Amino acid sequence: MIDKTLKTCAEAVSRVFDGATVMLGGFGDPGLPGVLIEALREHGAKDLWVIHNGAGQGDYALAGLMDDGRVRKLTCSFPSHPGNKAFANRYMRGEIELELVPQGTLCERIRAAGAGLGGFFTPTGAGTELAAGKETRMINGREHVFEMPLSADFAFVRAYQGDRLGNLTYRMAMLNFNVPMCTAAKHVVAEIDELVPAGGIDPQQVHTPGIFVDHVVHCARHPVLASKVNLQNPGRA
Amino acid sequence: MIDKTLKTCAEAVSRVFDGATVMLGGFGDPGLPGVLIEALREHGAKDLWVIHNGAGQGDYALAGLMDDGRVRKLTCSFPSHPGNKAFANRYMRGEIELELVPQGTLCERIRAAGAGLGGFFTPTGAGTELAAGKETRMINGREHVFEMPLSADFAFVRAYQGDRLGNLTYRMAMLNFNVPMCTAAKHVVAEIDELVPAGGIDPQQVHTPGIFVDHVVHCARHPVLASKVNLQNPGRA
Amino acid sequence: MLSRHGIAYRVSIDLPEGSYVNLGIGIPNLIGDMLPPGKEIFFHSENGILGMGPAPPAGQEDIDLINAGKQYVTVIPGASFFDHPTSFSMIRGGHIDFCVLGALQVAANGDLANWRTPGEKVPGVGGAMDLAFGVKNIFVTMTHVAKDGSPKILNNCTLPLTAPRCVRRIFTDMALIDVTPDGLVLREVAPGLTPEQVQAKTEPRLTVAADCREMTIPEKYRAARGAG
Amino acid sequence: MLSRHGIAYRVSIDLPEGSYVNLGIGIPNLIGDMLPPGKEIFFHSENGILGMGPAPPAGQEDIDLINAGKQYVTVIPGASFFDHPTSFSMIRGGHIDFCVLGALQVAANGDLANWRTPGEKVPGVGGAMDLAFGVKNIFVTMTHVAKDGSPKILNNCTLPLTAPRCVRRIFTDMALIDVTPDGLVLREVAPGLTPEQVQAKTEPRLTVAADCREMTIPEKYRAARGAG
Repeated sequence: MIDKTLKTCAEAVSRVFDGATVMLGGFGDPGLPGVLIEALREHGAKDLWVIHNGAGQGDYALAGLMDDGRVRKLTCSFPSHPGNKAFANRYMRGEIELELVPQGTLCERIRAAGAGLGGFFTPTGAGTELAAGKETRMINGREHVFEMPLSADFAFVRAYQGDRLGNLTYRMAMLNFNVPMCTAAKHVVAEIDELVPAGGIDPQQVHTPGIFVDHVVHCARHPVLASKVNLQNPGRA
Repeated sequence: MIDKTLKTCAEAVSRVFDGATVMLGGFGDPGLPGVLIEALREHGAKDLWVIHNGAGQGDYALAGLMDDGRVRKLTCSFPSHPGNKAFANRYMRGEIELELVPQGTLCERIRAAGAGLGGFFTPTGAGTELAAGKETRMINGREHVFEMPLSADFAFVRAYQGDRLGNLTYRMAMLNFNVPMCTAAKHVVAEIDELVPAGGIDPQQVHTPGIFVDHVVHCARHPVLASKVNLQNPGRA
Repeated sequence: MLSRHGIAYRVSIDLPEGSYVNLGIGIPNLIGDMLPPGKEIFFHSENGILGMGPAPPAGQEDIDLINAGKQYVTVIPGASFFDHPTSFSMIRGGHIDFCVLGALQVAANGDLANWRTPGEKVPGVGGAMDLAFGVKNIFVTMTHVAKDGSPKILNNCTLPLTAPRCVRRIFTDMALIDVTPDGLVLREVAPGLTPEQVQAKTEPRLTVAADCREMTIPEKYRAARGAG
Repeated sequence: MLSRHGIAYRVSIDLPEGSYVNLGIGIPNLIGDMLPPGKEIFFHSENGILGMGPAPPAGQEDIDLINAGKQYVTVIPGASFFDHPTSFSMIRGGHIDFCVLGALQVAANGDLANWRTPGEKVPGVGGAMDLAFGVKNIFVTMTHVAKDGSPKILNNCTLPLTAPRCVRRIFTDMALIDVTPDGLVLREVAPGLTPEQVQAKTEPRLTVAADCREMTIPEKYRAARGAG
């Protein structure tokens, strides 16, 4: 019988190696794999190349990982949130390399990797400093920029429901980067709010088919995230 | 109040003009907009460029449209089904132009158009006769073929549930080409099994958000399709 | 002169029923509350929401329901959730009808600069470029002049561009200006202002539309004239 | 010699539990019924299904549930439905572990020809190229020789290619042959056959594996030796 469940996030991150490329899902708090990221902090792997929309906030999860000095490079669209002190400090000291990518291009590059494409032309960014040095081409009378796929060794996401086969659903705005990231990494782990039996998710409502997922871990959400609001909150232990 | 419902498929196809490019959804029978295609036959527009996975079967829907001599060009992946006599006859007489595209490339080109991309590189087809004359590029050590987006003036699909806002869901294998086609045409119409109130579809379960859809028509499925099996059949009038 | 809410109010008039609209952070965020009851507009958020409603009452926030500005939001009946690639397909594919953005600078040809402030330590672009390149109608809302009184509508942007030639209409506390192939056209002035006063605070030459008029703005949305 | 079911049976042994598998039309379609109970394999269909089960009993077909071969199918618990772009992302993105396809010709270097038959009037490619280019392990099932007795395993394909150098393992009614960087390696022969007899019906030179053995195939799946 296929069983992709793991008992702990520690186990789930145990394969991460120094220098690994790691996609971290979520946009803001929804979909953020806070428990896996804390496990990754405990685990100790360093020189990580992190792919995420932002640079973390406060002192938990990704901001904590940055604070610990474990991130060598960050590919993201929006590291400039005022709450990102951990990143800002290290970036200004030249300790973290930054690859800044428009948000739509970032998620499309991740999708392209998962879909086995060799890259694509997008109008976004043409003629701006973010396209400096990139190949451009006129297509249907409009300038386009060539963008390469973006893959990773590991992808960590938070989902709502999951089953032993790795099928996932997301609540509301949790889908965000998690859907494409699950397709684009060699090793994909989802922390989930609810573990349901195989068949417990309507086949028409699976957001991430199990083929894309290696492991699921059923656990309460990261305490900082779970504590943020009181109502309508499935992440409370 | 937004109201995208129309009473009849005749009304829904009334804007189709001679020479128009028309995407027809469905793969086999699931998702096939049989009633809209019959309305298009009645409507009379000619010199159509049809984009569909196959070339129709039997003498209904797309096969009927071909038989009527209304299709100038067909872009598809699999016109060679033994039941496609209408297409085969006209194709061999040189009356229909055929653009043959691998199925994954076909749906990705449609998606690219809907997503505003200028084209993409895919490994599929490199070194085969279907890539003859196309631009190729070595990417990460593998030969890739450049493929352009594929858009249309009209897209017609069959969905399961729909609301006045154009939100759609699909049953089982109805999603197929319908999801990308709804994004890639100037004018999109869905015939639907059930009309539900706004909010009647769980926001997490919308397969095609209403932004992509111009009109929905609530009607029984095409009689040939509805008659095919007896059980589990929401398409019976 | 208009207050921030006045600018938002004026934009709200130009958003037709049934349109799909993405609102940026700041003044654009005030637009939702300005719509008359029953005028159905679908608000899009880059992080995967179509059909955002008003902010939730305190204590009723849902941990999984935020907008692109990381604020808790609600959804209206007929909303949908989707992933980032789908969300940016809506943007880049031209499916969103209007995007209302703040701006640092706008040039006479519609060039927009709004993503990189001078002297900032950490640059961040987010979805700004995708929106500016992808959405059919880019509306800009901003104060007409910078804090030091210098014009923000310029012959050429001096800050890094978000997208070239993308702005269609500019809404400020002083005026409503269209970007046209023939240059900037002054369509409306704020109550009490003259076209000449607007021109004085604008670097490029404005063509005053034949039907240029004073904006119709409720009293509560007017503001004392600023120092500029 | 093996029957068609015998070839399918032999393939089924090589599909590990937990694998994601796409089955082509013809012999590959027989594989699902050959799996021992409890061996969990997820079958993928190009038209948007993961987790296909056995064919439905007559009268219980669902009008919306067909496979890529347009046959009515069922799904097992844990199945999922998705659109074409997602389905071909699974294929092209290397997420499907095995694809079992029929073939017209296979070359010594793994070139596959299976989409265009000689003299056909209307060409059709369907998802064949996507599968051949995208899936990690391409298994081919076919009769060892054509109806006229000529070999189908050739030094070079003469028919238009589906994909170059894609085939990993060939299952025929006479043998199991691996495509390796060093050429074709004969791993197993059908019951009653010798490596020499297989070589006689194969154009490229076969390397006989040191542990080459006779296949273990139930009696019911064996066939009388064909005319070829």
